[in-house]
Amino acid sequence: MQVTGTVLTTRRVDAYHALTVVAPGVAERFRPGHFVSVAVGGPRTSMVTRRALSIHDVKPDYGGTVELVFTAKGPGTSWLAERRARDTLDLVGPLGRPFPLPRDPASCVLVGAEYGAAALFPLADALMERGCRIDFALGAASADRVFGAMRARRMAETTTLTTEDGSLGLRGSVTDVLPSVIADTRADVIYACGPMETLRAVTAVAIEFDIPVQVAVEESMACGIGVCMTCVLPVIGDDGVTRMVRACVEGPVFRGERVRFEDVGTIPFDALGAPGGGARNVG
Amino acid sequence: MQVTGTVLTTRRVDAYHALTVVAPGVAERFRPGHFVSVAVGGPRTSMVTRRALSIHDVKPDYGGTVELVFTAKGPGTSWLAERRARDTLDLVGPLGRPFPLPRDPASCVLVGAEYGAAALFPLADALMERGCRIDFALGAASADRVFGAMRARRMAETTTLTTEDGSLGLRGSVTDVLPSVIADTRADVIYACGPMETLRAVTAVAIEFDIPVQVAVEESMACGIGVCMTCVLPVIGDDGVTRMVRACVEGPVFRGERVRFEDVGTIPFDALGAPGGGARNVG
Amino acid sequence: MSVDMRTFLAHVELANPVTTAAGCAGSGRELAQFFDLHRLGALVTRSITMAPRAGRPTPRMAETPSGMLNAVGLQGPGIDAFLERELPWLAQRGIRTVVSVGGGTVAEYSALARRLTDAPGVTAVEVNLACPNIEDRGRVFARDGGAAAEVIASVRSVMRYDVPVVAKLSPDVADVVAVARACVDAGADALSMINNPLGMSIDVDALRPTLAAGTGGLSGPAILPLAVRCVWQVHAAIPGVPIVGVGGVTSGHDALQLILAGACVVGVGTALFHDPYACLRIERELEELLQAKGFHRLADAVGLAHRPTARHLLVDSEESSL
Amino acid sequence: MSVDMRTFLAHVELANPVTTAAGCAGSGRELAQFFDLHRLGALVTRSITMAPRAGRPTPRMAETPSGMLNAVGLQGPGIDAFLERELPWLAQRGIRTVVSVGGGTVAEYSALARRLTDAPGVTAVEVNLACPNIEDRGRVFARDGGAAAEVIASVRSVMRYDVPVVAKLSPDVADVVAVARACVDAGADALSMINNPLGMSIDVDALRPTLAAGTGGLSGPAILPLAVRCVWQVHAAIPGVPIVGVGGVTSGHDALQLILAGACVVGVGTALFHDPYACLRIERELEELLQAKGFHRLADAVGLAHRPTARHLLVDSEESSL
Ligand SMILES: Cc1cc2nc3c(=O)[nH]c(=O)nc-3n(C[C@H](O)[C@H](O)[C@H](O)COP(=O)(O)OP(=O)(O)OC[C@H]3O[C@@H](n4cnc5c(N)ncnc54)[C@H](O)[C@@H]3O)c2cc1C
Ligand SMILES: Cc1cc2nc3c(=O)[nH]c(=O)nc-3n(C[C@H](O)[C@H](O)[C@H](O)COP(=O)(O)OP(=O)(O)OC[C@H]3O[C@@H](n4cnc5c(N)ncnc54)[C@H](O)[C@@H]3O)c2cc1C
Ligand SMILES: Cc1cc2nc3c(=O)[nH]c(=O)nc-3n(C[C@H](O)[C@H](O)[C@H](O)COP(=O)(O)O)c2cc1C
Ligand SMILES: Cc1cc2nc3c(=O)[nH]c(=O)nc-3n(C[C@H](O)[C@H](O)[C@H](O)COP(=O)(O)O)c2cc1C
Ligand code: FES
Ligand code: FES
Repeated sequence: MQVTGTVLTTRRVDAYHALTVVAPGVAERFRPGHFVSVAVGGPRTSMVTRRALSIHDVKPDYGGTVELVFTAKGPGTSWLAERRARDTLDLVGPLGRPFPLPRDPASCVLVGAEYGAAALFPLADALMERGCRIDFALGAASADRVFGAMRARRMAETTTLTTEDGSLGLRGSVTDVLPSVIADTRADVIYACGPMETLRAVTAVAIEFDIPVQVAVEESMACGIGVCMTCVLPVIGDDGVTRMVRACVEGPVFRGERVRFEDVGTIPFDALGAPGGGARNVG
Repeated sequence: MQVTGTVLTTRRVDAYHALTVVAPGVAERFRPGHFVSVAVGGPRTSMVTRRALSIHDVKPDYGGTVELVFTAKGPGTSWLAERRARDTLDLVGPLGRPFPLPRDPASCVLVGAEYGAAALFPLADALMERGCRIDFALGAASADRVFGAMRARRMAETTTLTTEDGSLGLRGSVTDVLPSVIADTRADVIYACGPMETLRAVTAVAIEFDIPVQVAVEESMACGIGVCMTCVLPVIGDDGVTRMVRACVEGPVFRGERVRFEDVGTIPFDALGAPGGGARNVG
Repeated sequence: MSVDMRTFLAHVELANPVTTAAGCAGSGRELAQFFDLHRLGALVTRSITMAPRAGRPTPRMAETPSGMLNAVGLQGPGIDAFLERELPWLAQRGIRTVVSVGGGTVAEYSALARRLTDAPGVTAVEVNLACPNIEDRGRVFARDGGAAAEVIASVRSVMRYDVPVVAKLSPDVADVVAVARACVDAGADALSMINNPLGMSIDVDALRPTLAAGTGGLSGPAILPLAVRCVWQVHAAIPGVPIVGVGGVTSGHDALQLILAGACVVGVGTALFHDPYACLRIERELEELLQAKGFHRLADAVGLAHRPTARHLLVDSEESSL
Repeated sequence: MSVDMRTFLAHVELANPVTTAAGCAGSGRELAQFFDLHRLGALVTRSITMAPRAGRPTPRMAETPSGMLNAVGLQGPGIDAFLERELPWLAQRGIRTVVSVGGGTVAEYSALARRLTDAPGVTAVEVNLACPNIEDRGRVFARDGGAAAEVIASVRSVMRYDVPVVAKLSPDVADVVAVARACVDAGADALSMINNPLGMSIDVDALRPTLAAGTGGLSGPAILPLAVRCVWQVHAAIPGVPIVGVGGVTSGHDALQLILAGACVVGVGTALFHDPYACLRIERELEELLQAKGFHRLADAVGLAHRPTARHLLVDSEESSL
């Protein structure tokens, strides 16, 4: 659904911006892993596409609020970073396929890199409600980019932090520490959120340990609702066939081992409808 | 010159919006009749052209401020109407050819229709400094669109007001009352500012009374600095030749009898370079 | 009093003039989660090809000033899956459906038409001519009146007589009227314009094209003036032919520009990516605008800006603007 | 360390690559009130015609999303007054000046070239091919490779050998490479692209075209992706020819896109209407960007996005984006 929300609060969280927006309809339907798409730039803007942002938190205040956490990267997110309380924000959501939850209590490792960590907290809440054990592994380039370390420590059995520059926790990437976290926690399942490179590495570790992994991918999106076909990546279906599927509606959450990370940005020759079939030369 | 000014105050004046902007360089160079062009829409806007606005007032505060008075007509002026104190505003100015002032004290009738009245007040100040007699004739569609009636009454010998709907002053247009104002005040010269139709009618009256008239015209402008050639109108030169001249640099102030009002929006056949000459079929 | 918004795409009546644009409404089901598709003038499908197509590699999208570039590459299920799964879903619900088709050869287009001719639920066929002709070194059909006409003639000859064939034209030509005329002479019942002009964006950090495919189609508000101009020129030259105006429409005001220029149907593409309800909003805004201006029927506004006025005599759309 | 911003327009060296675009800098004097014109790579004049021209009626301008339409109609003083008053003013100050010319017949273009060939202060001649050919029912020269080539050949044969002749191309063609090639074969020393695509806007209140002339040229950021694409295609096809990239440039980032696509000179038009200092700002931003990316010389960035990469192999600019 589309709603015009009102910004309730804005704050800086280290390197990130956080916006809390009153959006009852979105909050109500929210499940962990969902995202929203936000119109940016205001009236008569030249920016025609929405920006996809994960939902970090929903609260019941004012009928329902959603919190977004983001980096001011380009013009759209920079505009968002300038919003103030009482400004309105045009959201479509909640969008996407959320994280599937284990039926029975399980030991879950939640791996978050950069702002990807933000989306893991509502997931952690949901898992804990089901009696799951939670362990966090959070990483980023530097201390100010590690999101939610304090909250993770409060919630989880263990929280392992990594930074590339060693300014917080262990030096290195979150995937470096993942094997030992899995071993220590006897993990049954992994959830991961972050840049594609991290998701690829996390999936490799999960395959090594032979445990399921759910990853929330990121692809450039023009619509977020499944109609533009710009956000596709090669994913192997239940039938073993690779298809170019949409990250916005078939994802953003996929089983990691189904995503052909090495082939992202290409059309694998064996994908359904890949050039080489009868339609090679069309359009 | 181009300056990034800061909005000092904003207010509503009946149907109009008024913005006072700190812009020392512009204020310093200002002479009555000058205008500024304002960038609208903010960063990444889709509105690429500036909006031309007359300068209503300059004050020495904060090194120099300019006041603009305008109607929220389309998207650009509506954006301007939403500016708040401390916002910045990108101005180029002062622009255009200002009102010429009589060398010796004279009796001057200042005719303003709609927001056109706003530009007449600094002119009145300058004329009074030279010992001129000032009389105002201000008109608009309705009372809330008659700008500056109070101030005019304080400054001028006489002030005549007209509205189309009769809600203030005499019912009718400002040109209806002009002959009697001219007769009563023994006017030596007329200054006029307002829609083209008003300027045309004022000029006709002035010609009838055989007194000089200076009009500030309005033409759609893309640049305001004389480089785009979009703001032209047919004006008769000293040599008797009609040329398509630029309202932004050769104007906006012209001697009324030189402007071929009936031919505005056309290329008169006898204009310099009009189709029919050797270049008819080029481009 | 409300405005009579009915319009005709050739002899087919539509309840209102606002349709989706080809390739911008998925399979229909995605938008159905937001609103009842019966409220559309018609749903235009993505361009269906013979075989399933995986499309182009990513990135497929780049934002540009008031527009975007796309290089999706006609990703789609192919005609078999379309006829099995997508069209029946629409047909069962009685949703007016214009099926867009794309091919690499004249034979492929006519094969597609043959498959569609007896399929229930085809309101009209729109022929996407912005596909490269593999028999002419990849030259896009729409850029060559002769090739475009050949495709249209082959589709027209195969399609059921009561299903209108709409030729979708590209602006990347020296003379859009010539291509339009060739298509009409070849039997097109209506024209749709414009498809995306070809554009490009360079990623200055990566020092290479932003899109994996290099070039891409430009869409969105940036191209509205090109669409208005094409509709105007073609309506002026061939006044009787129904025109679907497409390109950069985001408001009822934009739609009215195309209608006054000569379109009787208006397609909405990129605006749907921003606002899933765009078609409904635009239809409402258009109706309000027409009402405010005193129109009783949409049909009365079609092409009205061509009405001769003194000023009109100066208009010569063939001449350069400079 | 600063970046070496020198560039060559054919054999003529410019101190930096940023010039004004034809018709967007008045006579030069207007901008001189804002900054020293020597800081421009070059000043490009409006298109000079044989006779004085009053241009088109007003309104000549309409704002569009991220762009504007203009229909000025080459208003200007004619070649005599230009040579008497405008060019000497520039020449005396030693301002690098590219003189743009426009005509209605091949003979008119060559007559203009003849008048310019001995005039002091002509750095280069830019041939505005977006003028209607009165000997071919008003068909715009730039839309037809043959007609464009004829104009270029006639100008080239008349102009002094050491004054480069630049052909200014339009995007409103099916194949910009074909027109570019025809011009180069006819002797063009460089190419400038793009001139304004033809657009239109309807005034929905007046129920008629916004511009008195009906159609107008679209300019501004909206057309940047078209300019980048044209520069890219032509540089890919004819790599040796110097290209002046023009169209929608408002920042150093935009300029760098055109340069990476293959332009060695960048023209700035509509941005000047918004910011009289636009050329200087863009030049500074461009230099800063190049420096930040580790370039020592502008020349090293020209066409760099064509460098083969794995991804590049997928690029086929002739193929449709769909
Ligand atoms: C499902 C999903 C969830 C996301 N959640 C978050 C989040 O919680 N916090 C956060 O900081 N970022 C998140 N992102 C990334 C975020 O969408 C981009 O950083 C943002 O769109 C960039 O916009 P911009 O204007 O700053 O940059 P620009 O580069 O100007 O964006 C230009 C265009 O590219 C698209 N784009 C650019 N980068 C990305 C990207 N990485 N992913 C998708 N589209 C992109 C934009 O949407 C826009 O259409 C998420 C992306 C996806 C797909
Ligand atoms: C010298 C001069 C002084 C002016 N002074 C004032 C003033 O003091 N107060 C005031 O309210 N208005 C004034 N105007 C008119 C004002 O410029 C327009 O109302 C305004 O530009 C409209 O912008 P918009 O975004 O509201 O409308 P839009 O219609 O969206 O504007 C679209 C484009 O057309 C141009 N345009 C539209 N109408 C006009 C117009 N009447 N004159 C010039 N350009 C126009 C705009 O600049 C813009 O480029 C003046 C105009 C000129 C030429
Ligand atoms: C992502 C995307 C996919 C498209 N796919 C098709 C297509 O399959 N067939 C077609 O004829 N046009 C296709 N188009 C072109 C649109 O139908 C439309 O002509 C064009 O985008 C201009 O309209 P707009 O500005 O409203 O998007 C596509 C456009 C976009 C943006
Ligand atoms: C008002 C105006 C006048 C122009 N006059 C000319 C001209 O005389 N000759 C010419 O070759 N191009 C002319 N052009 C085209 C520009 O030189 C340029 O090619 C085009 O506007 C694209 O660049 P821009 O987006 O930076 O404006 C004109 C453009 C505008 C906006
Ligand atoms: S973003 Fe449009 S289909 Fe996924
Ligand atoms: S507004 Fe550009 S020349 Fe007057």
